[in-house]
Amino acid sequence: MNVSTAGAVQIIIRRELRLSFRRPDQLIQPLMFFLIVTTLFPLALSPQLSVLRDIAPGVLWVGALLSSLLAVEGMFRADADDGTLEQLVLSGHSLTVIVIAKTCAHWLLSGVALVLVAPVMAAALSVPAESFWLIMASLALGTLTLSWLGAIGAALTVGLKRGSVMLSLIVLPLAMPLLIFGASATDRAIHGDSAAGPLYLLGALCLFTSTLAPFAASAALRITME
Amino acid sequence: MKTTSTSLSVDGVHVWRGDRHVLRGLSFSVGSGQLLHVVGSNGAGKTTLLRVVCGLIAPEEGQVMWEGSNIRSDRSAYQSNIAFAAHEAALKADLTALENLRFAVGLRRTVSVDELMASMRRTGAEGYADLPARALSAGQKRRVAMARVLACDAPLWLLDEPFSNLDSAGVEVISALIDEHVRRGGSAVVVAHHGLVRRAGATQLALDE
Amino acid sequence: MTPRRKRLWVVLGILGGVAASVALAVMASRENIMFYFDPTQIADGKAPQHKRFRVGGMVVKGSVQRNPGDLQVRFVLSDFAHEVPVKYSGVLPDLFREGQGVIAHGTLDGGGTFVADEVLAKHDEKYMPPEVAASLKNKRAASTPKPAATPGNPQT
Amino acid sequence: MKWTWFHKLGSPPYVYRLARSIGPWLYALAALTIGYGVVAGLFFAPADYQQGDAFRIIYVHAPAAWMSLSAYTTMALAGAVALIWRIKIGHAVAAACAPIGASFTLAALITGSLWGRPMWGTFWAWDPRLTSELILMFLYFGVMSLRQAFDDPARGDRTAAVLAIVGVVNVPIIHYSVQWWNSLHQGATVAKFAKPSMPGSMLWPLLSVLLGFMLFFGAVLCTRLRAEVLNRERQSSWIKEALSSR
Repeated sequence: MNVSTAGAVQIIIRRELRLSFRRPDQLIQPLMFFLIVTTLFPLALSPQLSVLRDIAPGVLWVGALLSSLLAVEGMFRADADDGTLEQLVLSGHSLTVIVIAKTCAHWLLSGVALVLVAPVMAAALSVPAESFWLIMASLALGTLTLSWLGAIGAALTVGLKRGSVMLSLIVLPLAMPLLIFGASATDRAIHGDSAAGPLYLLGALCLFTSTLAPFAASAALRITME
Repeated sequence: MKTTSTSLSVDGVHVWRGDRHVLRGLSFSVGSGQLLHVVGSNGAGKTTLLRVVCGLIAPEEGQVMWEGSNIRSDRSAYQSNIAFAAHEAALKADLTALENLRFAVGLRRTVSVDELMASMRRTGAEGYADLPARALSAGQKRRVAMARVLACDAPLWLLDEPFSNLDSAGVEVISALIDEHVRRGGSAVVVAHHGLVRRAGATQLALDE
Repeated sequence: MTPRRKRLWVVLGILGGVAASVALAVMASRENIMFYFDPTQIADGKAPQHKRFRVGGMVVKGSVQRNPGDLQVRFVLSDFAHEVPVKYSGVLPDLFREGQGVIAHGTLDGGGTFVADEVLAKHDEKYMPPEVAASLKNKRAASTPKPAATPGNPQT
Repeated sequence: MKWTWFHKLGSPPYVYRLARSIGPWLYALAALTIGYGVVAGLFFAPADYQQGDAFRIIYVHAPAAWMSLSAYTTMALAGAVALIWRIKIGHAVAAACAPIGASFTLAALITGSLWGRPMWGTFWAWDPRLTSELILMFLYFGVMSLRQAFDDPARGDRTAAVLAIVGVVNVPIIHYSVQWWNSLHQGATVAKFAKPSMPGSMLWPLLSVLLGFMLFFGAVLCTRLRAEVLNRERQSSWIKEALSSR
């Protein structure tokens, strides 16, 4: 009769996917933002291909960081505004499980899309095609980590009227190590060096946040919902 | 419906909101087959009280007990016993009324579309089951929200202003549903600032500032 | 599942996740993540060609040659196993002197010379008055010479 | 019975009076120890064999950096105590810690770059130790502004506590960064289980300044805590008595 935890996770993910397909603009806007931001750098710095290849790691990762910050803002806010977040919290499942399901759904929508779009921008920055798989792998780990950090930030700022500045103030410092290792992995992939070291560290960050962030985010959400 | 003697008891609950001491040592209990009608002026803490009973707000002092144990000991298990309708209807504007119910009720128990349609029929909402919630009027949303409460099949109902935005026919329908729930052994805490719940067996709790 | 068993699983999950991420971090520490190489690695051909990296080592005694009139300076860095010649043009930090640990940023040219665009002096965590240092030096000269902390491993 | 001290520490009037009575002592002791340490360090300690007189900035830099970490840890611990046991005074302590810790962090960064310019040859290097200390500063700013951001002060307190606890992961990273990575920054001179790599004539002033900074932190904490308690308890009746009894 009662719904199992796995069943609840499945239902929440299906709900998020359906909501997002009804409202594709919320999915597309962060992607457009990513494309536009990465376009800015060649325009501002230099269209010279060798320079572009050197700045590509930083550009791709800063773009990914900012666009996932944009995407994460509505993660709990939309549900808090119409009262459905309360219903989720009161559904008889642990809040941590709900946060895990919502974050996974968020990553499936925003992170995976960004990983799929990244090669296009990488190609535009004259990154050699051999490195695309490594770049996508590093961005996949990175965006999942960012989704977890973003979940904490979104949960902390859900009750704020002007939460977006506060969100970046909270999430960006926490995301700095990610930026360092992610850009380093991408840089090595582009130059054909072994990217194993930074990829291991990205994996470690991803696992670490996946383990602990759900608890932090659910604690934060419980407080902001009071 | 469970037939155990369900019982909610609230014991000396104090809640401050900022500098305001909203709930000042409130105590009451609601047994199986009982209805508590909470009245009070604006700002008297009616909604706060419901949120405390839901377990959304932890009281600074005092405790909320369900079937003899503090709800903090296993909050999720307790919350699977309640059906809460807040002041907002809690519907996703982009989903249809039926989809809204399927996700909200589906998280609590395995439920068929027929069952959901049946509960919508009882609140008079079956006509707009397939309309997106954004297209519904406030009263229609209220009826869909009550259909959710009904479909949750929970022993304890917590309703915040369930009659607002409803026409007189709607008020009759919802009061009848609350009556029936209580008659079948359920419990309900209903916040309504009009004295609309005047049925037998209803205890009144007046909150004042 | 009873709440207690649930809690047990949660705690086990946290421990497992944290342990796995620590294991990954340890694996990462076996790789070179900072683009830092010591002269031995350069001698083994492990350092990248035509790419900026950092090299650390001791400035070999008597190797510093300054060009009178400009800021050109050449010196040799050593990790007490191998040596690498360094060319640099610019202002050197106060602490730069022979026998001192330094970290240089730059690239390796085709001839095996490291062309630095930045030279930073590194000092270790040991502090002592000059007299003590001098007497230590005498003592050390009497016994086997042992290098002070190299920039590569500050905690030795 | 043995928990009475714990409950006492949770009571705002008790904490207010405690802070008022020990605050001046802490200031006095801090002035003594810092005064001795600074004079001994700047004038009487011998110059370093390598760095000469420039090494003396360690007498400000190292204690400030130590305190930046311990103030953060104190803040996170106070927040955790307040969240877990719902002891409101913990939030007041955490709120009082944050600006002091941020100032220590700023001091450590500034003195560090003043030291780095002559010795290393650069004001700033994107080095693990320096970067993680900079992130610590951003974390302090985040915690402080999150506390201010909410209309409901109780909610601001509790969200700030969660963020402070999340940020604690940075503390061991800062501490061990010089061991884990090839850092430009030197290792620890004074470690817990090792003989300090510094002679006594240099070490005692350093330890004295460190103790002084701790006392100073406690003293400023007392002052700030009193202000926090007064602000938070402005509705309570004991405030009037406490203020009139001075």
